[in-house]
Amino acid sequence: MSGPRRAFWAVLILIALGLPFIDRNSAHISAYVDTGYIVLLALGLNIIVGYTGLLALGFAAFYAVGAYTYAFFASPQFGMHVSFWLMLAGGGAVSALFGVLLGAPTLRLRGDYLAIVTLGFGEIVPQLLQNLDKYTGGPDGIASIDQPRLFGFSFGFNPVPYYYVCLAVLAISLWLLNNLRHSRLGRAWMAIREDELAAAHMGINTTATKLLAFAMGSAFAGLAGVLLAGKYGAVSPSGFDFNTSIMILAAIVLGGMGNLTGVFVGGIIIGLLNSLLLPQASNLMHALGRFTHIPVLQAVDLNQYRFMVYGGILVLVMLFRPEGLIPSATRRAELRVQHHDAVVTGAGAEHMAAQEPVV
Amino acid sequence: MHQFLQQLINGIALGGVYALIALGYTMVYGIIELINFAHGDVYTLGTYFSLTILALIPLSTITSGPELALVAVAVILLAALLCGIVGVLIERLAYRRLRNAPRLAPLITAIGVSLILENIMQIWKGTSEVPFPQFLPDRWHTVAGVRFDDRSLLVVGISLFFMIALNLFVFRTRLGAAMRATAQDRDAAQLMGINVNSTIAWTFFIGSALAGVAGFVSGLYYGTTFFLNGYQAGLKAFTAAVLGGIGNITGAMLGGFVIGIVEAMTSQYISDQWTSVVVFSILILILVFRPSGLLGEQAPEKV
Amino acid sequence: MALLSLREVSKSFGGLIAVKELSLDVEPGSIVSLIGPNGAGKSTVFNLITGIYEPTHGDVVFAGRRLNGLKPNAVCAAGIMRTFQNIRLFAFMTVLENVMVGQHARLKAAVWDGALHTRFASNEDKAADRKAMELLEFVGLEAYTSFWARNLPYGMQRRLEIARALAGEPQLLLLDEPAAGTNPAEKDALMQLVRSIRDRGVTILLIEHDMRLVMGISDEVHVLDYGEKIAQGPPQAVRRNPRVIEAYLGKGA
Amino acid sequence: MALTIVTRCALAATAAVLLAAPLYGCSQTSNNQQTGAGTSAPQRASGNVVKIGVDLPLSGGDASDGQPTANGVKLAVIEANKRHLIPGFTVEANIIDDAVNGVHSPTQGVKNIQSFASDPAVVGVVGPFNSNVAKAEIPLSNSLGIALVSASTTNPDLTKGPLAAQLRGANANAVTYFRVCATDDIQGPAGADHAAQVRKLRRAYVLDDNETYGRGVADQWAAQFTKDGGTVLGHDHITKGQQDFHALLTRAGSQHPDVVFYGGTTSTGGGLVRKQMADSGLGDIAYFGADGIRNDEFLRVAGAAANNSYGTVAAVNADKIPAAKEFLRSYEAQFKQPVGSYSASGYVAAMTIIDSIGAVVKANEGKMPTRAEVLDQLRGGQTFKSIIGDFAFDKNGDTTNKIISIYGAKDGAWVFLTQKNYAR
Repeated sequence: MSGPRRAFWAVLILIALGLPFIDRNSAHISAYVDTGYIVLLALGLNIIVGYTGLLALGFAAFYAVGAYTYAFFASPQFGMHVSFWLMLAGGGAVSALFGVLLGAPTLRLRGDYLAIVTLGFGEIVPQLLQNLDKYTGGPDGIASIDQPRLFGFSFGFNPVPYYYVCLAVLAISLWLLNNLRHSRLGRAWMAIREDELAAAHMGINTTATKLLAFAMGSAFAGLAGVLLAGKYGAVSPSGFDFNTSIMILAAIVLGGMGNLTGVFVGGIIIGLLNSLLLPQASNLMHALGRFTHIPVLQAVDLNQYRFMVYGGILVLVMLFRPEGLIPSATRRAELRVQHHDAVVTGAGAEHMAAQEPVV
Repeated sequence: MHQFLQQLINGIALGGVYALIALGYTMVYGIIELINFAHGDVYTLGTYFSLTILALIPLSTITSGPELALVAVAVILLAALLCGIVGVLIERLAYRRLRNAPRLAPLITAIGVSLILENIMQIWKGTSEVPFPQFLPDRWHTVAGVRFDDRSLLVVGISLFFMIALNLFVFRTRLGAAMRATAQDRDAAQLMGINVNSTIAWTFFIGSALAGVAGFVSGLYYGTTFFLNGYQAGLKAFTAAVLGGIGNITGAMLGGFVIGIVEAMTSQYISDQWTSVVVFSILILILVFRPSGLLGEQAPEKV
Repeated sequence: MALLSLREVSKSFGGLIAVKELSLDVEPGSIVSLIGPNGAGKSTVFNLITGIYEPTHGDVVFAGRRLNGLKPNAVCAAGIMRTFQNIRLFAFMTVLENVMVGQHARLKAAVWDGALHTRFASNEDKAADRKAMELLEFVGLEAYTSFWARNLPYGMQRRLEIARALAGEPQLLLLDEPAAGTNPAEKDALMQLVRSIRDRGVTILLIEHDMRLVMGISDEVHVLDYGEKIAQGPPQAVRRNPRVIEAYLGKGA
Repeated sequence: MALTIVTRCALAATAAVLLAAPLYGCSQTSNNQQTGAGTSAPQRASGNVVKIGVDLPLSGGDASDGQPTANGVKLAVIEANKRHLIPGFTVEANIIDDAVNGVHSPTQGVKNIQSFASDPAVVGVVGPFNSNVAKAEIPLSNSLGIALVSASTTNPDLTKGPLAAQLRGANANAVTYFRVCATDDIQGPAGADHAAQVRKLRRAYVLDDNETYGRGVADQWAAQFTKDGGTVLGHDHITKGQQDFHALLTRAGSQHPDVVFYGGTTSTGGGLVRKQMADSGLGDIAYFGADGIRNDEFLRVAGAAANNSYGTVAAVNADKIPAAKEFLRSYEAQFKQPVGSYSASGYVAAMTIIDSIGAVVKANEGKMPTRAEVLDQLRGGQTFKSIIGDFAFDKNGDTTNKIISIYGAKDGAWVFLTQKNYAR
């Protein structure tokens, strides 16, 4: 890592560690934690969509599986009270299992068909949670879920310990994912994204590799679900619908699919927008309106425009900046080389390579 | 048995709406291989256009049958025209640039457009159910113990009329031939002198106009609409298109009716709360076991 | 014993017979070419060998092992790598990464090795990196390692595909029209490259339209027409074969 | 003129930055709450503003529930300031949406309570609207010691019995959750009694919207209807966003019910079901619901089919209370729209907090009240004189007002029929 880059990360880590002391508003800290969960979800979805190129539209279903798994194992619902820390792994594993169960028969489908299958799955899961009320508590969901304890200290509703747990989970996840990205498996995922047939000819077992992507991505969602259920002590079907899936997708599209830093930044932007800015923004606007005497601002209700914001992000990014806000390191490296070497700027070559390949 | 027949009527009426929406999905998919996610919302927009136009007409002063029919026809055509224009605009602004991009790009854009349309409708008419003017007299018929009214007849009649018209159009006109050619092989069509851009635009126009018709019909049949209706209806209509064999016009119609009937029968013989689970399970099963659908041909993937 | 043997291999799609009772032997260390007019079924033969299609009849035997029914990745693991007629690089991966992917079957790091960045994985990756650099130097692309594959000019993409295929340490390399779309100077370089690949001990089966190239480097040439073999032999003999001339130029020519 | 607008926008942008900085600074002074049992240390804010937090779903499909309720709260705040109900203090409402992507979210609700808690000027909260949001918020409000007064949650388990104790967690006896509406176990049976005893209906088909409120009230209604000698022919749940009820109603119709009960609100399908009943040959039979359909939106959606529909409201007949008429007038004058189902309840919920703050301030001789003091006042069992009748909070936090009024829809209006006191 170069010097400035190292400094950038050092500052970022310091800010992350010190944030609960800089901003001591517990509602804000709580929102930062939720933002962390969205980042975690985005990192998971990025494995599936960004690295492997499989469009999964019902990702929130796996989030639900994780949350409900923890709720089942650590609440009065079935009288079981398994440790939160054990269930972090357990919830991830159950979600991964669901990912495999859904993926095994469907991963051979073409890209947009797979998108629809996952979308259908994403519709079915909340409906099952709603209908199977004997087990899931139906529309009420499950409440009084055990909140995490560590050395006899209960986290309760204080967001600060959740913040540090989330930070730790995120740090470990980023480390693992960064390793994976540059490993044999990471390259195989991207090769599949670029050209599945050619990837198979390079000796990659495409079915197993895609399944692995699905399982690992789902595991991240399951992990986020357990964290969420532990933090709020309650789950209900309402937080796991299509809109949640789209929110996560918007995060990775905004930041830059397939690029870890981009996805991280995208997750933070969408997460903060969702859990802090949009709910408070109208109030802020009204105050601003009163202050500046602009009647439009006083009456505006930004909550109404939430869908527009997500939709706008998806459309505008895809049309005008498909690589996302943060261009990948590869792209930057390449731009540097191009300065020294003008040979490669032949436009014709690019045109030829862009054709749809057919054997 | 009587109950079964009654539910069949319900299913066919519901299926007529799905079929009209499914046609738009299947046409667009057939020609540019894009799941036009915003299509369901164009359908809801059709209902919104219809009821807005109807509100401008002094309905209480019109009582004679022929005049009412005239009003209905005028509103259908106007709503279809407006939806068609919206469809063309969406294609022009959001999809055309991405025609040669990786397949995920236009799909994600389509989802974005869908969210934007929903938000526009939310701001336009609010977040509550929007009533649809009931301007046609309600007459009931009983045949062999099965009850149905003019509106369900009208729903099925209008759907069938437009489906037949579409079939004639696609298989008997020059533009229809251009569409089929473009769907087969866009580059070859271009070489044959077909204006691919305008052919695709026309496809969007016709598909969206049919969604507009569906929007009118459903408003009439259900009496209300809601800004988020297009999402579920669109998804189910897409299921219908997949069931029939995506890209296949007859398949989409068949699929629409099948899904409508499946929903009615699920409601009768299982339980209403399981209808969407059943429909989406069908979607998954079809895609897994017979991705080409009921009428689609088993096309080997190009290698 | 032949490295690769096709024994009366047939492949039909529905009613259409693409390859009919084709037998063919590739001796180790040789350069064998497969030629024939467009649509003769040459690429289908490659697809039959590499597991995209399974023969309707007959056997594909490689180093004494029957390949029928194996998936492409298993064929690759067995020691056969290929290039594609229409270049199929991993467009949005770097040149270096493309070659690293080519080594996939030869690398052993498990998922957790990669995730935890174990010493094993890190050593293996460093070795893979060195090997990829060596191969890129071999094909003359060492200056472009950090470019996206899609941004290379056409001729370089062809060479990158070859480097990627070589990275899999194949015993047999299938080259599908490597000279298509290249200029005469590039063709000469390519001929040189193919020879030096053979000199590294890799057996080569080549589909090519460019006769100068085929005749210049092949040890043996097989000619396909309408899915059937109409001639085989050393280049000079095949060139004079009347059936071959007829197939290429049409009857009465 | 255009220039002024540009200038204003620039001003606005600058102001945004300027505002953000002190806001950030302020937040540092506020304290993280303590966890576990026990309330946080008494916080006395300076200044003469006291705030009421409002946690309701305000966006998406749920906005039709939350917005009119929020308006009721706003009206209460306006009147409190106009009539100086809290001497020496101005009341402000801090309204936050608990809907995420258009659906009420328990997790967002918890976050909102945390938001309120971090502002010491907030001494009580109106909300939430939905029972599952309440289930997530009650443990938090208990550990923080902040009062929640809901206008609309009717699930009995929130306040009574072992489940409620479980929700309160470590301090099971300290009630922090209050509600001004009657619970399903009163409202449901009241409607069933009317159907079975007054209307002499015998064969019921029960539907609900598969949401907390709808299912709860439908179950209670069905149980009482059976107890009253009626038969429940079937009980189906509909799905959110469902538009077509023909199949469902055909199935119901085949059993020849003489009444259909719908548990849920107009926005989840209450009006649409009634409208489509006519299509399925059920247009002539009675239609019962609870307070979820006793609103103008139902009349608008169901149109001509609304006749012979019945709804219940957990309050005395508003016509008999002069203050209620006054409320209707000022509401319509203020918001230029008709009152919603829960506008009055929202108003009353806010008023209970305002009254309690007022009492505390008077007892403290003008000092800023603490959350604990407001809570004690609410637990004190004093009687509130309100536009929905006089009531107090019992030891569980429930309203003592058990009077249920029955309304019938007739020619585009809800007509008061009868009322009955269910106090036991």
